[in-house]
Amino acid sequence: GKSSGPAGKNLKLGCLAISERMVQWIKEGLTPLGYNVEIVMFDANQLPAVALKDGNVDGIIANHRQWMQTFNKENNCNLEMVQPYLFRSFYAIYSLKYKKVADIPQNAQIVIPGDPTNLSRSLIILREAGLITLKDKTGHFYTVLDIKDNPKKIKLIEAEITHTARSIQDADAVIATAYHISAKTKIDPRDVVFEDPQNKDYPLGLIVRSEDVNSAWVKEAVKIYRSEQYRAKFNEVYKGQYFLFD
Amino acid sequence: MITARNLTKSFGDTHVLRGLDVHIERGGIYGLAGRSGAGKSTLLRCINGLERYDSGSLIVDGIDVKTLSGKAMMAFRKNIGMVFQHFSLLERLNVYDNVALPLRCWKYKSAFIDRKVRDLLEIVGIPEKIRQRPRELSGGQKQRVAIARALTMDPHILLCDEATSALDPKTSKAIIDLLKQINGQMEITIVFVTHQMSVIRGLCKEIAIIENGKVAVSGTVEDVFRQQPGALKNLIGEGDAGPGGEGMKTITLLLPREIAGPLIARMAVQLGCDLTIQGGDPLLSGEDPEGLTISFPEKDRLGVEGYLAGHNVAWKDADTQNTRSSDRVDAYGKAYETQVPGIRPDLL
Amino acid sequence: MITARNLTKSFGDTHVLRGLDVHIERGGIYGLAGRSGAGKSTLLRCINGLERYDSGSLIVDGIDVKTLSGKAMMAFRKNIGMVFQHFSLLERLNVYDNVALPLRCWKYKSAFIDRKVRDLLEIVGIPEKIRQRPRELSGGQKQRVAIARALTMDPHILLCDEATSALDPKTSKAIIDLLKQINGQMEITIVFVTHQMSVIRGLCKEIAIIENGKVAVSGTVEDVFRQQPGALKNLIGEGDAGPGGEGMKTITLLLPREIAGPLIARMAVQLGCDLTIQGGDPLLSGEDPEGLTISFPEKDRLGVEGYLAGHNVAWKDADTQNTRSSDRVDAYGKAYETQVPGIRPDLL
Amino acid sequence: MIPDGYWAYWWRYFDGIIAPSIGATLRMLSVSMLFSFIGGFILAYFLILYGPQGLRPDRSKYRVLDFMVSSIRSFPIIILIVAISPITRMVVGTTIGERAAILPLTVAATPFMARIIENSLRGVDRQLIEAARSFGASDFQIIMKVMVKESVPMIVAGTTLATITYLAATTVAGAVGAGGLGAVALNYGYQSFNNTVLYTSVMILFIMVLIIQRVGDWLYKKIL
Amino acid sequence: MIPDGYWAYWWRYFDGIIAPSIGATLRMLSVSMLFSFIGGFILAYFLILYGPQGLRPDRSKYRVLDFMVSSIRSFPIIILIVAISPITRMVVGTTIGERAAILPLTVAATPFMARIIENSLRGVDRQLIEAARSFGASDFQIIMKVMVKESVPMIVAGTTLATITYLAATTVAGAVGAGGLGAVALNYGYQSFNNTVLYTSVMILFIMVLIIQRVGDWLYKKIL
Ligand SMILES: Nc1ncnc2c1ncn2[C@@H]1O[C@H](COP(=O)(O)OP(=O)(O)OP(=O)(O)O)[C@@H](O)[C@H]1O
Ligand SMILES: Nc1ncnc2c1ncn2[C@@H]1O[C@H](COP(=O)(O)OP(=O)(O)OP(=O)(O)O)[C@@H](O)[C@H]1O
Ligand SMILES: [Mg+2]
Ligand SMILES: [Mg+2]
Repeated sequence: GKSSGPAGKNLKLGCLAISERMVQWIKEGLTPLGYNVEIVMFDANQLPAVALKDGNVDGIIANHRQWMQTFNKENNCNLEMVQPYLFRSFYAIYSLKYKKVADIPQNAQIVIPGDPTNLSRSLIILREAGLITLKDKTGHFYTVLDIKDNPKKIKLIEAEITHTARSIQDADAVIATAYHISAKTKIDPRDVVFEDPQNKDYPLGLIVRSEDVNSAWVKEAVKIYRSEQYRAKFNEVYKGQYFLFD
Repeated sequence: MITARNLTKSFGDTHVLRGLDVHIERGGIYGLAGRSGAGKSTLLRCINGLERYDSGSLIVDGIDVKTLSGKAMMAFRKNIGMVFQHFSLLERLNVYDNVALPLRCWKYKSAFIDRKVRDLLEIVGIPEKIRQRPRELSGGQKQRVAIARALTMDPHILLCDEATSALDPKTSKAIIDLLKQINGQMEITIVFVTHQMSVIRGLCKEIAIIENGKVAVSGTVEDVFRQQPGALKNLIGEGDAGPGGEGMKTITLLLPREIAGPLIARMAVQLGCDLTIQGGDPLLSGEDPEGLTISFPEKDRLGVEGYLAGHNVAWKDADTQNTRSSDRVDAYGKAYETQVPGIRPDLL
Repeated sequence: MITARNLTKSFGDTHVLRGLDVHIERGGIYGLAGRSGAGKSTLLRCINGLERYDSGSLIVDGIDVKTLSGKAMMAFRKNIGMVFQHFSLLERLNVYDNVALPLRCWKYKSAFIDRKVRDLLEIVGIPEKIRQRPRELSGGQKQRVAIARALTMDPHILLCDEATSALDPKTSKAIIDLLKQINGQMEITIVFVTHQMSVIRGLCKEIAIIENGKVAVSGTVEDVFRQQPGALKNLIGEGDAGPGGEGMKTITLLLPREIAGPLIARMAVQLGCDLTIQGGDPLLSGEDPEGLTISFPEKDRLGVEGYLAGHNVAWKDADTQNTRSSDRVDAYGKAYETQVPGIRPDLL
Repeated sequence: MIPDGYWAYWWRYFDGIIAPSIGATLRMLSVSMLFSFIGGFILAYFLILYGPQGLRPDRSKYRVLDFMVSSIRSFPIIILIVAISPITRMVVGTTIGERAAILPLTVAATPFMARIIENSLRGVDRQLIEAARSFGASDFQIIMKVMVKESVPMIVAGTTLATITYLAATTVAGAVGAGGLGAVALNYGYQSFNNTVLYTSVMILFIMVLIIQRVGDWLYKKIL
Repeated sequence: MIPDGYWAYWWRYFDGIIAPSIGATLRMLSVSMLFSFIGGFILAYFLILYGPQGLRPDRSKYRVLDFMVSSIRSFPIIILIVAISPITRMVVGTTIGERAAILPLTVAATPFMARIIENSLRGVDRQLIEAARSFGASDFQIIMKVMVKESVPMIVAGTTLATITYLAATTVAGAVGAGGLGAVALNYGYQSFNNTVLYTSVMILFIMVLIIQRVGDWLYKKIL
C-alpha cells in the first residue's frame, strides 16, 4: 500500500455482501494484534479489484481466482490469491419443476447469471449437463455467442446473480449458487438438478497485491481464517451454502 | 338583479370593500367608477364568485353568490360573461380557440361554435386575426378577443372591467354601440367598470362611484353629473382641464329675477342645453336674494358663457367666486343696471 | 432626436409599418395615435431596438438603431425609458424591487436607489404599496409601477405605450402633469401612444396619426385638430358623439363681410377660443363670395353657437349644409338684411 | 491502426448482442414511458386538483397522493423490482425478462412523471384559471383545456428529460434478464473487459439520447 | 407475532450498519447536489444564452453544450463511474469510498440539473425579458435578475425532484464502496436476502424523500 500501508498497521479490506462476515471475522482476529482494520463493502463488480490494484484497499474477498487471473491480464497487474484458499461456492442447476436434466423440455427457459464469469461458468455447466455445446472460447469468457448447438432450443435469460434464485418460480430452471438458493427459497441446496463439476476450480479467498503476499498481516490473516474458531463460525453461518477448503 | 348589502372584503390588512351597497336593475347598463385601487375589479370578481367576500350579502339573480359551489356555481357563471382587465387569454390557443373555449366547455356543436366565433370576431373587427396567437396581437386586438369571448355564451349579465381602455375611439364607440344594441335586444344586464367618463355618459344609464370601499354616490348618470357630488370631483379632479373633463357647472346671473328668469328660459331653448334653476344665491344677499343660480352640464359651459357674453350679462362662478363679463361689476345690485339695456326684450 | 425614414416592418405576411416617416424633435412631447393594430407599439419597440425593422432608417439621437448591439445597445437603452402597454412587471418582485431593478442593473448605490424609488412611488401615488407583489395590485396601480420604473433612470427619451389607459381621470391628470413637468425641467423627449384624445390635447405638442403603416397626418396638435383631416375622422369616428369627441367645426356666417369680420374678432376675444377665418365660402356665391367661413375647435362649438344665437346671426354648417338660427333664411343675401338690426354696434 | 479482423469481431458482437438489445431497450423505454406518462398524468391531475394551491384543495386526499408518490420514489429501482415482484408476477405472469422489467420501470417512472407534470401545471398563470372559471368551466375542463394546454411545452420538455433519465435506468432492467443496451454495456463490456462492446453500446445510448433530445426540442419549438 | 430477540437483531443491524449509512447518504447527497446545482446552473446559463430561442442565439456554441450535456446523460451511472475514474483519482486521490462517489454522482446529476434549470428558465415570459432589455440590462443581468428570479419556484420544484431522484441514485455509490442507505438496502438487504435490513433502509429512504419533498414544497410556497 501507498498511504495506508500495512506497515502502519492500518488496513483496508474490501468485501461484497456475501463475504462481509468473513472479512469481519478476520478483522476481529487482527484487531487484538494491533491492526486497525477498516472494511469497505462494494457492489459485485470489478471495482474491488480495481481498488486493490490501485492501493486503495489492501485485500479483498470478492472474486474467484479465475476471474482474478483475467483481471490481472487485462490490467497488467499482479493480484494474488493467498493460499490456502478460503472457500468455494457451489453452483448447480436448480428447478422447482424438474428433477433431472433429461426432464428439461424443449424451449425451456433457464435463468443464468449475467455477469461475465458466472455466465461463462454457467455455459460450461450447461455443456457439461449436455444441454448445449460450445465453440472455442474467443475472449476471456464464454458468451452466448459461443453456443454451437442448442438442441432443445433452450432460452437463456441473463439476470443479476441474486435474481436467478429469486426467479426460480418463473423459470423452468435456474443456475444459482447454493448460497442464493438457500437464502431465498425453501429448497434444500443439495437438491440439485445438476451440480457444477467445476465447483472446485473456482476457489475464493483473500486477494492481495503480490508484493504483500508474504507480509506479516497476511500471515496473521491466514492464521486467523485457518483457525478452528473461524471455521466453526463459518460453517455455522454458511452451512450448505459455501464450503471451506480443507 | 344584482344587490350587494353591506359587502366587505379585505386582503389581509387591505380593506377593499367596507360595507358596500349597490343595486343593479335587470336589463340596465350600470357604470362603476372610482379611483384606481378603489375596489372596482374586486367587486366585479365578487359578483361572479371568483372572489369570496368576507361579510354582507351579494344576491345575483335571486341567489346569494356565497351559497353556490360546484355544478351550481358553474351553471351560475355560464350566464355571466366577464371581460377581464388583463384580458386573460390563453397564450397557446389562437384567437379562434380562445373565443370558442367557453362554448367548447359547454359542449356546443362545432358548427354552431364556428358560426358564433366567426360572427363575433367580425363584430369586434378582427376577423383576419382568427388564426393568430395572442402574442401576435396588439393590445386593442387582445381586448377585442376578450370581449368576444365574454359574449360567446349569450350571458344574461356581462361584467366588463375597463373593456374599452385599449381601444381607439372609433373601435371603442363601435363596441359601445354593440353593447347598447345587445342590451336593448336581449335584456342583458351590463356592469361596466371604466375610467372613461365619456363612455359612462355614452353607455350607462346608472352609475355608482366607489370611494373608500363604499358607494359614495349612485344614481342615474344625468343626476350624478348634474349634481356633481364630491365623489365625482374626487374622481375627475377639480376644474375641467382633465381628460374627459366632465361634471356640472354652477353660476349665478347678476340680474334681477324678473329679467334673469326669461333670459334663462330662452337660453335653454336656444342652446338646447339642460339648465337647472337652483334659486337665488344665498351667499349674495341677505333677506331677499336676488339673481338666479343655475347649473348646467360642464360641456355646455362655453355655450352658456357665449350666450351670456352675447347679451352682455355678468355672472358669478360658484366655484371660483369670480365675476365675469364686466370689469365694473363689484357687487350685485350695482352691476345689473348697466346690463339691463344690453338685454333687448326682442332677444329674450 | 428621433427620425424615421421610410421605415418598414412586417411580421410574416402582416405588413405593419410600410414606409413610415416621422420626425420627433428633442424636448418635445409627441403623440402617436392610430387605430388599434395600426403599429404604434411596434414603432415604439423599433425606436429602442426591441424590434428590428426591415428596411428604411431610424435615427435616434444621431445613431441608427440598427447598427447598435451589445454594450452600445445597452448604453443607448439606458437613456430610453419605456412604459409597456402590458406593464411587464416581474411577478416575483415587489413594487420596490420592480422599480429599483433598472437602477440595480446599472449598479447605483443602494441609498440612492432607496431615495429614488420612494420618491417615485410617492409621485405616482402608491407609496403604501411598496412591499406588495404585482398580483396584489389593481390594474391602475400596476400601470403606475410601470411608469415609475420607466422614470428611474432619468431617461432622455420616454416612450409611453398607453401609459394612462388604466388610470382614473384624476390620477391620469396627475401623471400627465408630472410628464409635462419633467419634460419642461429636463428636456426629456416624450413619445406618448394613446387612444385618449383628451390626453393628446392636454399633453402633446405634436402628433402623428398612423394609418396603413404610414404617418397619415402629423403636425402640431392644434393644426391637426383644426384641419380635422380624414385620418383623424377615421380615428375618432364621424360626428362628435364618440367618446372624447373632438375635432374641428367649420361654419359660414350669413352676413356681409364688413359686419362678419368685426363680429368674429369680438367673439374670439370674448369666448377666448381659437377661431380661424378661412375666407369666403366658395360654394355660397359666384363672383364675389360674401360671408366668412370660420373654423374652430369642436369643443367651442356651443360657445360659438350661443354667441351667434345671442346676436341673432344666421350661419351655415359646412358639414351638414344646414342653416341655423333663422327659419326664413333660404339663400344667402336675402337673410342677412333681417339680421343686421340684431347686431348692435355696441355689442361688436 | 485497426487490426485485421477487428470489424468482423465487432460485427459479431454487434449483430449477436448489441443489435437485439437496441430493440429491447427501445421497447422497454417506449412502453414504460407511455404507461408512466399516462399514470403520471392521472396522478398529476389529482395532485393539482387537491394540492394546497389547487383547484379544490383537500388536505387529506393530497396527503394520500403525496405519500404514494413519495413512497414509490424512495425505492432504489433495483429494490423496487424485488418489492413489486409479486405484483409483477400477477400482472405479467413472470418476474423475468423484458416484459417483467416494464412494470417496475413504469412504476418507478410514474411518480417521476407525476412530479414533472405537476410542476409544469403549477406554473400556469392563475388569471387564466380564473378566466376559465368565469365562464363556468369545470375543474376537469380547467385542468385539461387550460392548464394542460398552456403547459404543453413544459410537459414536453419534462417528458424529454424523463425519457432520457429512464433510458439510463433501463440498465437496471438487466437485473431481471431483460437485456437492453445498459446491461450489455455493463456485462459484456465493462465487466468482460471488452471495450469494443462497452463503447459501442455507450455510443448507441448517446445517439439515442441525442435523438430523444432533438425530438423533444423540435416538439417544444413546434408547439410553443 | 414478532419473535423474541427480533428487536435486538434489528438493533444490531440498525446501529452497526444502517445508522452510519444515513450520514453517508446525507453527505453524498448534499455535497453532490450542491455541486451539481452549481454546475447545472452554469450550464443552464449558457444553454439559455446560446439556445435557439435564447438571448444571444449561437448555433455552434449551443451544439457543443447540448452535446456535452447529452453525452454525459447517456452514460449509465455505473459506467460513468468507471469512465471518469482516472479523473476521480486525480481530483479526490482515490477511487473508492464516499469522497470518490461524490464526483461521479455530481457529474451525473449536473446535466440533469442543467436541463431542469434550463426548462424552468425557458418558461419565463418573453415580455419580461423585453422589459429588462428596455432599460439596458445585460444578458447576464437578464438571466440572473429576471429569468432566474421569476423562475425560482420552478427551480425549487425541479431541484426537489432532482434531489429525490439522486437520493435513489446514491445507491450506485455502493459500487465504489461508499456505503449509503441504498447500498445497504442492496447489499445487506437485497443481495443478502435480509428483509429486515432491506425494509428498514427503504423506510428511512422514504422518510428522507418525504422530508425533502416537504421542504421543497414549503420553500416553493414560501417563495411563490
Ligand atoms: N390579491 C390581493 N392581495 C392584496 N391586495 C389586493 C389583492 N387584490 C387587490 N388588492 C388591493 O385591493 C385594492 C382594490 O383592487 P381592485 O383591483 O379591485 O382595484 P380597482 O378599483 O379595480 O382599480 P383599477 O382601476 O386600478 O383597476 C387595491 O388597493 C389592491 O392593491
Ligand atoms: N409578434 C407578432 N407576430 C405577428 N403579428 C404581430 C406581432 N406583433 C404585432 N403584430 C401585428 O402587428 C400589428 C400592429 O401591432 P401593434 O401592437 O404595433 O399595434 P398598436 O398600434 O399598438 O395597437 P393597439 O392600439 O391595439 O395596441 C397588429 O395587427 C398585430 O396583430
Ligand atoms: Mg381594476
Ligand atoms: Mg399597442
